Amino acid sequence: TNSSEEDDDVAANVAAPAASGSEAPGAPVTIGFSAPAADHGWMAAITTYAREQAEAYPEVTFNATEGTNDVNLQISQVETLINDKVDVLVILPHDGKALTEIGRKATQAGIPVINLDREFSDALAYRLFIAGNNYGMGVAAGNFIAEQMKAKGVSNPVIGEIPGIDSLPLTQERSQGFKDALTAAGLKLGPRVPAEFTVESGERAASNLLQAAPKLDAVWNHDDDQGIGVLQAIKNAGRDEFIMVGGAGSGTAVKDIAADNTVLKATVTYSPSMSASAIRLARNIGQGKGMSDLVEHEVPSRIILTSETITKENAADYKFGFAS
Amino acid sequence: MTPRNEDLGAAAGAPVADEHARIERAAAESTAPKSAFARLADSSAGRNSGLVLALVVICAIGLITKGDTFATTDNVWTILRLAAVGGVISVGMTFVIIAGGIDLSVGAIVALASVWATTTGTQDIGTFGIIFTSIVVATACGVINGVLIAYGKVVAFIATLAGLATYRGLAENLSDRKTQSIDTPSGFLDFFGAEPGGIPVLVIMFAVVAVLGWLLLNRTTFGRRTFAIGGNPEAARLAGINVKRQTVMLYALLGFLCGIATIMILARTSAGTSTHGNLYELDAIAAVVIGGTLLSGGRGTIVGTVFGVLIFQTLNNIFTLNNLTTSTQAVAKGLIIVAAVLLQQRVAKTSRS
Amino acid sequence: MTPRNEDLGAAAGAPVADEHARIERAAAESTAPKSAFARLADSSAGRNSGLVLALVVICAIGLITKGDTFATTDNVWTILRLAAVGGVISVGMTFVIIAGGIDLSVGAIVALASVWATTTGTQDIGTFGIIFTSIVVATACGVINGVLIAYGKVVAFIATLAGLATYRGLAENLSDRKTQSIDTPSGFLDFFGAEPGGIPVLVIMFAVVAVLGWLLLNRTTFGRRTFAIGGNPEAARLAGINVKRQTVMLYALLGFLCGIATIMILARTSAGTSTHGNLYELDAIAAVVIGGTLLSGGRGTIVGTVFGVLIFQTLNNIFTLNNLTTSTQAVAKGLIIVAAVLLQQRVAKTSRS
Amino acid sequence: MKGIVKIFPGVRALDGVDLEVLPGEVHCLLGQNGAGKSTLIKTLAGAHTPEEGTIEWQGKEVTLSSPVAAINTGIATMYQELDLIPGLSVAENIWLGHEPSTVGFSKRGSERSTAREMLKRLGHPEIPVNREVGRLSAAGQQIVSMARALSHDAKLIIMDEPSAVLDQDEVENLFRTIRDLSASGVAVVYISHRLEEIREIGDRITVIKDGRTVAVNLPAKTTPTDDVVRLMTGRSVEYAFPPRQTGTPLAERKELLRVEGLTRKGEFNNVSFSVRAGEIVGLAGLVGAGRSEILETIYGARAQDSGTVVFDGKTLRPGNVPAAVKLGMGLAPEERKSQALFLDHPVAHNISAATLKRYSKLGWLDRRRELKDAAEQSTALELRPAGPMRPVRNLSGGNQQKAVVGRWLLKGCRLLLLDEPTRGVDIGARAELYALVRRLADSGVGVLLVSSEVPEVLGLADRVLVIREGHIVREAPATELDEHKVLDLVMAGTLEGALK
Ligand SMILES: Nc1ncnc2c1ncn2[C@@H]1O[C@H](COP(=O)(O)OP(=O)(O)OP(=O)(O)O)[C@@H](O)[C@H]1O
Ligand SMILES: Nc1ncnc2c1ncn2[C@@H]1O[C@H](COP(=O)(O)OP(=O)(O)OP(=O)(O)O)[C@@H](O)[C@H]1O
Ligand SMILES: [Mg+2]
Ligand SMILES: [Mg+2]
Repeated sequence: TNSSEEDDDVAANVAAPAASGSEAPGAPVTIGFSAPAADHGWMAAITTYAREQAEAYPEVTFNATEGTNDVNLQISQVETLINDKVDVLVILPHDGKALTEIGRKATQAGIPVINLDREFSDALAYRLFIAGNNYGMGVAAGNFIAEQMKAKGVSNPVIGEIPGIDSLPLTQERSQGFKDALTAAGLKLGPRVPAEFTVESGERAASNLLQAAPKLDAVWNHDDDQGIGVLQAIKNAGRDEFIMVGGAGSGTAVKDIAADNTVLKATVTYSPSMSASAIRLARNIGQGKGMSDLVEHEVPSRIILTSETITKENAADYKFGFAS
Repeated sequence: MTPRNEDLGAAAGAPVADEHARIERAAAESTAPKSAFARLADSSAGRNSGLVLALVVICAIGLITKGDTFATTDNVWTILRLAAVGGVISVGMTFVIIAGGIDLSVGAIVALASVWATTTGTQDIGTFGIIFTSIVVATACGVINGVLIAYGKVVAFIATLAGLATYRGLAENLSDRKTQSIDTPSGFLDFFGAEPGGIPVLVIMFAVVAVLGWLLLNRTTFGRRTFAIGGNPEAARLAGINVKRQTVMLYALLGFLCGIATIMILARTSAGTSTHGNLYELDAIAAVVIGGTLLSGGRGTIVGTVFGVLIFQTLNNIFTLNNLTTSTQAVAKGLIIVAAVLLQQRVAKTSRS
Repeated sequence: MTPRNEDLGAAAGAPVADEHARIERAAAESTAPKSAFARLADSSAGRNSGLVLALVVICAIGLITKGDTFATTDNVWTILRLAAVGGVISVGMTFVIIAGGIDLSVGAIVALASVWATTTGTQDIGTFGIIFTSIVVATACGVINGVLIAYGKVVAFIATLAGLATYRGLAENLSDRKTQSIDTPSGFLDFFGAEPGGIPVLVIMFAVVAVLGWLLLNRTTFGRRTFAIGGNPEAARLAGINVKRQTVMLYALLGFLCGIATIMILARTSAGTSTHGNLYELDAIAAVVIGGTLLSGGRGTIVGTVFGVLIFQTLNNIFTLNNLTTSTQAVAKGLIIVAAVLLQQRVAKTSRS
Repeated sequence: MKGIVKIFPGVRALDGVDLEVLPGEVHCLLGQNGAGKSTLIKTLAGAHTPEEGTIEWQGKEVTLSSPVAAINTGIATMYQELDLIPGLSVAENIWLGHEPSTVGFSKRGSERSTAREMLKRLGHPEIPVNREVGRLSAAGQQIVSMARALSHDAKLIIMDEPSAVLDQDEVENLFRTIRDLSASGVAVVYISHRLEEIREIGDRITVIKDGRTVAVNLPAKTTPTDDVVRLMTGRSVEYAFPPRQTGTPLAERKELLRVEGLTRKGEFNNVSFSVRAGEIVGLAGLVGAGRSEILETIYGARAQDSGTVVFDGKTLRPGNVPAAVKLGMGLAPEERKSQALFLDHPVAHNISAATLKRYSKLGWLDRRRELKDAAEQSTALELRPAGPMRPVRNLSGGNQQKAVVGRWLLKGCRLLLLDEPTRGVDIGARAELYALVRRLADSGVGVLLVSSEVPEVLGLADRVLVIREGHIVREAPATELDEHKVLDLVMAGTLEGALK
């Protein structure tokens, strides 16, 4: 449901400017923003958080070029922002390597670039890199499943995986982390059917996965948005002999986990709040400030978030989801 | 006042019995020298013999590689359930393509209808509200497409490309890009998720649509007119067929079937979202064309389309069962499609000579 | 039975010159009552007057909403740079569509060529290696498409749909789905990223391709034959044209241009990946069709296609400048496309009567 | 050519045909619709590969495996179905396949000037070489096709019913060209269903029937018509026109159609006339006079700029075909392929296309009755081969034309608009068709007939309207006119003007 309650959550996450430290009002800053098409709850939240954070600062002008999955078009959008002479750029590239060249160009044009989530292949192309931890996410999911299996005393469990779009590097990192964690615990990965981050593809992939594996013990689904379809397919098939772990941490998933009435027992986060952080730091960079919690004069160059594991126990504390 | 033809015949003085004999002889002419096999090849099933063969070969691959899971009843239902949604749209697409048109907006229509049918307001009305909204919204989109094409004279490709952008954009605006679950307690999910006698309701729906579609195309004036305007629109117009009205009705029919598909996808995923139906247009067109319908219009069959849909879904299923990576799947799919078509041609040729 | 005409002519006493005058009048009929504007509309630029008008209107929207940034030289180059890659492919697509074909695999060809051209082995050879591999791989894919269609008699839609799956699958396998940066220090990026005299090399390449394409289509026997096999393939065959060879050459040409586009996208992104070129087929076909080329073949212009490309990319640019959300963009795009086509028709009609 | 056999699925189109052509002669090929004439010349042109038989060219055996091979041998062909590319210009069509070029670049200047030259030779300097062929009239296209055949400098030119779309004026031009060709030693194979043309231009005749040669080496000028017809059809045919209606004088019959001041700018001007029930009204005129346009406008296929069409007391809305059809009009249009036929669909469906309502209950088709009626109709028209489920595409040209006419005969209209209904129809079937149309009229149907063959208009119609440049220049009972008068009228406008 698109209840307004989750919209409130989103708003609550955006901090109002404080009167002191790096939050003190400063000179006007224009922040340019470019991200892939918001065709997914997580990506939509990225833009929403960024926009709302920017609106919280009266001196920040937010110049967002929204959404495309075509790198060629995204490059041109960044070019437009450079033409527009913004002060700082926040870029979540559709493909980090493919947008490196334009990142470098922007940097050379004297515009500091904050590279969000998908890294440029050249550190000279950005001023700051903020990202979630895809590999860590896979590890967290793997560890949780390994724990559960051990607790249940299942030997040789059948563990399935439903990744998102398989050709994306982030998917590959997540899968790698998952596999490594399972291997470390002496477990083996079973059937794997990729979906495409959409509800429908989740349903399709899960139907096929359930068919391929008549008996399962655990499944990791990379993404809670496609998870809606996955859960429905599981319900349709009337299967409940296994546990499922979600990914990215959507509002619906957290609610389901708290209610504990589906096979979904946990989700590992990959928080879209990073875009709000990126806007704050962009403002700091634009105004030549540091971060008030660090003693450094300037904002550091790399920030990697951690992936939290949300279970029934801590679901109530988690506020930073995305609506789906 | 209109002279019936019988009178004319009588006036000509030719004995009726004699004429009949002549016609019969003439009709026999074309079948006479044919073998039993050739006659089969001429029948509806036979015309699709290449497709049947392709499907058989694919199933054989499935049996060989994963016999234990592939040949189970459960798996057959899985394939059919997956085929159902796209299948319903493909049946409608067959009509539009036979009429010489194309519709790129079907996926977007499903997205818009699914979002509209799952707004809180609609859900409050209950099952009926969801069904009604899906059908009405989707049919309305179809009508808009049809009117633009028939009366606005916009090329179908462009009109429905614009529709693709517009409808999906509207769906995103309406849902604010959030997935909307169906959770108003209503009989909707129970009804469409049911499996009376072990047969999933969705599969029954697909079967009913296919059969009705076949009847509509092959046994009614509507179907005949569809072939006519695809075969030669100018000739159809001069034969007194209201080409514009028929065109609108065809796109409306496809829209209506998109509405049915929306209900099915809602039942399957229990949620409406603007990402539903992504690239359905390509899948549907591919199934129709693989099924032997000409993209240039005037020729095509529903049976072929159903085979096309089944071939694609069975392939997907076998790939999944064998745990192929997406990339390998893509390569295999490409090669198998070409092989199937080449095979089909070979069969068609043999059966003709 | 029929009286000899000479006798008649003599009897009637009508001088031969008179007869000629009759036919001449009939022929002139359609040109005579035309205004200067109408005559312009008949010329090449004029035939696209609707497109010009659409582009002008779109630019006016840009000026009104974001005059300060829209009308800058920088922004014009941004639009053209963006248009260049898709534009090159669209020029090739124009040929294939005029010949009555279609190619859905262009995006996948770009993906495969970009991956192949950026493997470590190729990069080691340097700039020449990258260029050579891009062109050869892409042209080879085009030849495969062409052979399947011409000699294998697989419908173009199906053959290139299979190509789409296969080539992209191969690209994914080859790159292991990783993006491959061009980082061997070579002149590649410098050369293609340069802007001699302020004009980006990519834009120059697009311009050259468009001009050569125009010459090829309108001034050579190759172009003439392209129109012929699209207009009436059977008549073309009877006129002694080798339809099959021509078909292969057309798809090879499109493949070659995909190779050029690959070089351009590599220069722009400095990386090769299997996700490059996603949905390029749809963009290219849309630009060609908006440009007035008939999907059924036989008629079309390069100038129209270039306008189609510019219209789409200018729209994108204006949307970006105005910070529209994706959903609003989609809706606006859909409505503008329809409006542009309706406008174009209106203009064409006025100029004809 | 000796013992040529060509087999299509289900049809033995050629079953051992012999044909011998001498240099410089005009060799006429005669036969009923579907006899195999077009198929024979297509094997000669390399478009079909025969299953059996040999072809000798200047004493040497050759295989003509493709159109290119035939062209290179020195055989140029004008096919029955116009084989031009509608989107290309006149000059481009003429030179298609053998364009003058330097390194691939076509020499457009020389192309155009030679094309202009050739058209002038054919008596048509007025056809603009830059005009798209699709925008020329059928006659214009036929002339371009002719120019193309000439452009090959062939030793043998095959012409498959070139005169079908031409009026007498144009036919004369064509004959002049043929005589020039013969004089320079070029052989011509000429196919036509108009025997009087054969008499005028032909040297020798070969007759084929049902895919077999039944007579060779007949002298074209002297063989009695009855003999030729008997050879072609296997029986003697009464090819006189049926007698006109007696009984109720036409003037007392009910007026069915009234056309008042009908105008379409650039096509026809202020056309007014009426058709009564049971009356056949003929429109005579030259190609390009605008007769087809008048018919199509009455039918609603084109919308008039001004003027009204009143049918059975009701004024028709301009440009509304379905309404006209509902009231009982039917149009057998001029261009069968582009305007009338669904080429890939069965004959039966083509014939019943306008009559679907009769066979439908709530949209459900009674296919058996449909098939039966369509088959009866095709029998009445001697449509052969008669298999009603055969695709129309595989029929011979004349038989395709019969299917078009059959559609409206089946419909049973109250007003039948026939535009060149006998184009390409053989002499036997033509007589049948005339009788049929007359019978229809006798049963109260009004008929509006357009034909470029003046004798046909005069023989069949009760009343004749002579059209010149979109104007009615004369209206008179057919009995008051003769061929000379009509031809004078269509060329000079008024009888007085012509006689002056
Ligand atoms: N492509 C084809 N497939 C099947 N049958 C064909 C095909 N082409 C021609 N035929 C058949 O071959 C026979 C001879 O046809 P053809 O066109 O040669 O006749 P024709 O003598 O030229 O007649 P017309 O005077 O009507 O032009 C006909 O019975 C026709 O139906
Ligand atoms: N599609 C078209 N575009 C431009 N001009 C056309 C078109 N169709 C016909 N014309 C022109 O209109 C005029 C009348 O055409 P048409 O030959 O059909 O007249 P007609 O009197 O019916 O002659 P007929 O029936 O003897 O062939 C001719 O000058 C022709 O060139
Ligand atoms: Mg013929
Ligand atoms: Mg005419």
